[in-house]
Amino acid sequence: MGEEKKDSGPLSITYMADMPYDYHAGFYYSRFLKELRDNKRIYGVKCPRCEKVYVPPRIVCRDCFVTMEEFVEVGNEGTLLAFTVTNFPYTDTTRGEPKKIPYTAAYIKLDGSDSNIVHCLDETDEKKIKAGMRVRAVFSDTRTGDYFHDIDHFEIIRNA
Amino acid sequence: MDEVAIIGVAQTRYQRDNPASHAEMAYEVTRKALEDAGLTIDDIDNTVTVCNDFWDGRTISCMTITEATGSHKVPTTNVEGDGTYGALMGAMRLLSGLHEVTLVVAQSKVSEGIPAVITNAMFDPVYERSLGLDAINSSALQMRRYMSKYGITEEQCAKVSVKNHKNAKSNPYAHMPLDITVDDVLKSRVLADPIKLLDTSPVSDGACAIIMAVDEVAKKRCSKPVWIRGIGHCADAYHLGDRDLAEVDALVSAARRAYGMAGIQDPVREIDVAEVYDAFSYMELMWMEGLGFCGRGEGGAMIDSGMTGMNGALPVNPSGGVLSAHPVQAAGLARIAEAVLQLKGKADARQVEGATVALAHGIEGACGQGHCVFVLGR
Amino acid sequence: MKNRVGIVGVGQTHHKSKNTDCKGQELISIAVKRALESADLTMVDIDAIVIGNMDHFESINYVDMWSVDGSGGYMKPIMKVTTGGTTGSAVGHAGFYHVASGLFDTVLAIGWEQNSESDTTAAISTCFDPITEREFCGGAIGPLAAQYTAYMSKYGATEEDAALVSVRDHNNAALYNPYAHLRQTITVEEVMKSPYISYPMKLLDICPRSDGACAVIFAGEDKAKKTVERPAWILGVGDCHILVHLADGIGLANLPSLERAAREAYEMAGITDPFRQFDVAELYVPASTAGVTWMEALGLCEEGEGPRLIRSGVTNMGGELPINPSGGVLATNPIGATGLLRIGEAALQVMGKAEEKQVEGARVAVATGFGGCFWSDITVLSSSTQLG
Amino acid sequence: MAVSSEELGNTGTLKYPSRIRLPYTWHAGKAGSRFYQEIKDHCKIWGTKCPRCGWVYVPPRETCPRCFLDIDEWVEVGDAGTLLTYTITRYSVPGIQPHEPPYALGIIKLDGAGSGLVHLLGEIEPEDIRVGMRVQAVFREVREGNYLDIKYFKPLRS
Repeated sequence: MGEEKKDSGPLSITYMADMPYDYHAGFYYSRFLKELRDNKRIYGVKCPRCEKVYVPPRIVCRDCFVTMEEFVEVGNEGTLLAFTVTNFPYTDTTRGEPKKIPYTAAYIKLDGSDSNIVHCLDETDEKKIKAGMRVRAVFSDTRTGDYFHDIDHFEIIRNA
Repeated sequence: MDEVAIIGVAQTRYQRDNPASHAEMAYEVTRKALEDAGLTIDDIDNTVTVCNDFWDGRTISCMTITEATGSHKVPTTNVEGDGTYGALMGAMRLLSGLHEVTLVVAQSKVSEGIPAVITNAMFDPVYERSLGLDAINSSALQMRRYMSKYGITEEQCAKVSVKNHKNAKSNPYAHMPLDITVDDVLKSRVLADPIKLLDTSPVSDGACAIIMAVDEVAKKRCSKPVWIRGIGHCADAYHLGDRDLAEVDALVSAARRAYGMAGIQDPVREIDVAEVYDAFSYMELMWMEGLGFCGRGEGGAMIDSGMTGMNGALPVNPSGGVLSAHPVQAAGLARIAEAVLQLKGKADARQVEGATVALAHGIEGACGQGHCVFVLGR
Repeated sequence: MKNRVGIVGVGQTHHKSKNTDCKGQELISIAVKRALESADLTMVDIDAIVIGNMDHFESINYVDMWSVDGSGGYMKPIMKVTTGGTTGSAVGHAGFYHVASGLFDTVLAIGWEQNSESDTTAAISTCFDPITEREFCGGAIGPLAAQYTAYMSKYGATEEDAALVSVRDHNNAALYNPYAHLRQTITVEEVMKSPYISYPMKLLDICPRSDGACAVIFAGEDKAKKTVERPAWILGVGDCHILVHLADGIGLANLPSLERAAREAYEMAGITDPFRQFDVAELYVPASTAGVTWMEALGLCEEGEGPRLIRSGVTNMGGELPINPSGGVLATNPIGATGLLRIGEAALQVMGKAEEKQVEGARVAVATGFGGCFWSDITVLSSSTQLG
Repeated sequence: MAVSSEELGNTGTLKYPSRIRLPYTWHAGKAGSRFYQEIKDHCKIWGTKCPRCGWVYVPPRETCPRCFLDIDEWVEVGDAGTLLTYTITRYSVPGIQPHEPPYALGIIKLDGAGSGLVHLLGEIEPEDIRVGMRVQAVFREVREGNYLDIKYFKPLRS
C-alpha cells in the first residue's frame, strides 16, 4: 500500500498572534512615570558611590553594583546624540497595525543625566537635524502614565 | 561527584502581581543569594540567566535582568527553559574547570501575560495550535490518559493538592498556602475535565537565585556546602500523539542518568526528600513513577499510603511545590533552592529531619515532554 | 579544561530569503544531517543537543521541545540557549561547555531561523524595553550609524571604506560560498549609489534576513581524534553582554564588549599577537561600517587603523588575514544561526574543509558573535590542540 | 494612541497595558503540504511510514524522530479510529480557541496510524464521550489546507 505521492507545492498557515502583556513598571519606573504624569518632571536616580545619574531610573548602578535610592530631577532639555529617520514599513507590535512612518528616533542625553534616553523628534527631514543639537521635551496636555505619550516628543531648540 | 557545590540560595516571596519589575526581582534574589553565600558580586566569575521571551513578553528577554544580576561584568549566557536547565548550564561551566563561582538567576512575572496564550505557542503552528491547546487542556488529556490506563482516581490526584497546599503553610515564600480537603478539590470548578481549579498551580511572579562553586572555593567559603551528586535531562517526542501520555520515558532516562552519576541504586530508600515539578496535581504521581519511587501505575497507591507526606518515609514537596507557587522559569530553580535548604537544615517549619540526600526536578514543554533531575547531597 | 573540545562536523542549509519548502523542523534536520554526514557520525553518536533561535521570529515557545522532530532530540538531553543576535555563538559556547564539563562526549549545537515567517523588524523591536524604548526603536541601526559618523570624523574614515567591506563580503559569498543567501558580486560604486537607510548607512551596507540553519558537532578529545583526522580545537571562548538600554549604546567608542570578550578568549588560548597569529577570521559584521571599526577591538590593528587595513586589501581573500571568506553576515543572516555559522565556517577553515572558500594553510581562526545590546561573543579555534 | 498606566493594587506602582501583536506565515513544508492537500482535495488522511521502525506518523514527517532516518513512504490511514483520551475545555481564552467553550478535544489513534492525532470531537454530548470509543473524521465542506479542514471527529455508530 506504499506509494509515492506527487508534490503539490508548498502551503502555508497564516495567523495574527496577539499576546497581551500588562508590564509591571516596578518601583523605579513607576516613580518616573508618575512624576511625568503628575508634575511634568523628568526624574533619574543617582548612584551613592559614583554619583552617576541614570534616566530612566533603575535599581542598580551598573558600574558600582550598589542599590540606588536617591531620585533626582534632571532637565527637560538635553543634547541630541544621534538620530535615525525611520521610513520603512513594519508592524507596530503594540497595536498590530502598520507603524506610522516616518518618525525620527532621537537618542538624547538630558542635562544632569549620565545616561541616555530614546524618544522621537518633531522633525523628519534629516537635513535639518544634526547630532549635537539642543532639544527640549514637549509634554502632552493630557497625561496618562505613558512615557511616549506624556512626553509627546522632543523639539529642536532652534535659537540655542 | 562532589566537584560542584551550591553555596547560596535566595527566593522572593511568590505572589500574583508582584509590584517589582523583572529587574528589581532579579536584583533582590541576586543580592540575597550573595548574602547567603557570604560573597560579593566581585566573587562571581560567570552567570547564567533563565529568561523566556514569551513569558517575559520581550525578545532577548535576558536583557531585562542583565545588569540586575551583574551579568554585564562577567561571562554570561541565557538558558531558555526551566530553571533546572539553567542550573545545569551553570554546573557545566564549573565542571569545565574554566570558572569557579556561578550565579544562576531565574525569574518570571506570569501575571503580566496570559498563560493560556503563552502556552498555546508551545504547540505546532502548522498543526495542533489551532485547536486552542494550552497547558491546562493538554494536561487534561494527559491526566485522563494516565487515569484510564492505570486506574488512578481523581481523589488520588486531589490528595496531592491537599498535601502540597498544606505543606505550603510552613513555607514563607509560598504563594498559596491552603487548608483544603479532597472534597474541596473535587468540587472546585472544572476547567478541562478531569482538571479542576484546585488541581492547577497558581499564576505567580517571583525569582530565585542559586550560587554554585567548585570544590576548593565551596569548602573555603561554606561550612555546609550542598554537593551536586548527579544531573540528568532528557526529552520525549514532541507531538502529543507521538507519545503515550501515561508514560514517563524521558523522566526515567533523566533520572537514570542522574542516579548513575550519584551512585543511587534504590532511590526511594536513598533519597530523603524530593522537590518535584507538580504543575498539576496528577503530575506529582506520574513523576513518582518516572523517578523510580514506585512502579508504573503505582503513583496513586503511593499517595494513598501517606509515604510522601511530611511524616512519611519520602516527603515530597515540603515547600508546597509548584501547586503552591508557579513562577514558571523560576519554579524548577526553586525546587533546587528548597532542596538545598533541606540539606542545610535551614528549611525551618518545613524541615525534613536529618535529610542528607535530596532530589530536585524540573520540566520543560507540554505534559512533561522534557525533564531535568538533580540529586543533591550533604 | 577538564575535557579538551574539538569541532568534528559542520552542516548548514542553502540559505534563502524565503524557504517555503521547509517546515522549521525540516530546515533544522537538513543542517543536522549534513553535520552528521560531514563527520561520518549518526544520531546514535550524539549524547546531547543545544539549540537556539529567537522566539518571536517564528512565535514558537519552547523550541528545544518543538524541534525534537528535526534536531534528533528524541529521548536525548536537549536544552535551549538564546541571547539575541549572539544566540548562535552562545549555542556554540554552550555546546563547548557541555563537552568541556566532561558530562557529555559528543554534542550537537544547532542555530536556526525562518525569518520569512514573520515581520523581522517588528519582532526585533520587541527586544527593547516596552515602557521606555520600544515605541521608537524599529530600526535599531541608529546607534551603529552614529558610531560610524563619529569614527569618520575622528579618524578620517570614509563611506567608501565601509563600501569596501561590503564588496569584500558580498563578493566572497558570490564567488566562494554555495550556501550563502546573497550571491551577487557588487562594486563600491553600487554600494555608494544604494539608498541611505540611516546616514551614513546605505542599503548595501546592511545585512539581509534569511531562512537557514546551521549545526556544529563538538566532541571530547578522544572522540574528536577518532572521528576526524583534523578536528577544529576550541582554544578560547569569551562573552560579554554589557548593556541593557539601547540608548546607552550611543557614544560607545568602538565595541567594548568585543574588546573584553577578546581579552578573555585570547588569554585562554594564548593569543598575544592576533593579527599575526590568526590565519582567517569569521566576524559577525551586521553592517559594513562595523567591518571597518571593530577590528580594533579584536586587536587586529591599532585605534583608528581600521580604514588602512581595509584599504590595503589584507583582509581580502589572498591577503595576510582574510576576513569572512564565507561572505559573512552581510550575505547570510538567519539570525539564530548566524553566530554559529561564524564558528562553523572558522572550524571548516582550520579543518581544511572550506572548499572553494578555503584559506590556504589556515591553522588558527577567530569567530565572533554580535547582538543583544552591543554584546559580543568570541571563539578561537585551531587545527592543533595548542598554539605552536 | 496612548497607553494609560493603571495603579497595581495599592502598591504605589503602575502597570502598563501593552501587547505583542504580529502577523506570521508558517511554512507547512513538503510533508505538511501533501498532508493538507490530500485532505483538501480528497478527504483522505495520509501518513508517512519509517522504513526502519515501521511507525506511521500522522501528521506525516519527512524524518523519523525515533530513528532519525529519511522517510519517503506515504501510506493512507483510515478516517476512523479509537479515542485514547479526551477533555472538555470549559474556560474561555480570547484569540486562540477554535470555538466558544465548552468544546471537546481528544487524541485519536486512526486505524493504521502509529501516532495519535489530537483533534476536536463533535456530534456528541460531553457526558457521552468515553475512552476507547470509535470515532470518525468529519471534513469541512469548504477546505482551505489547514488543520481545521477536519471539522471534528464524531462517534462511529456500528
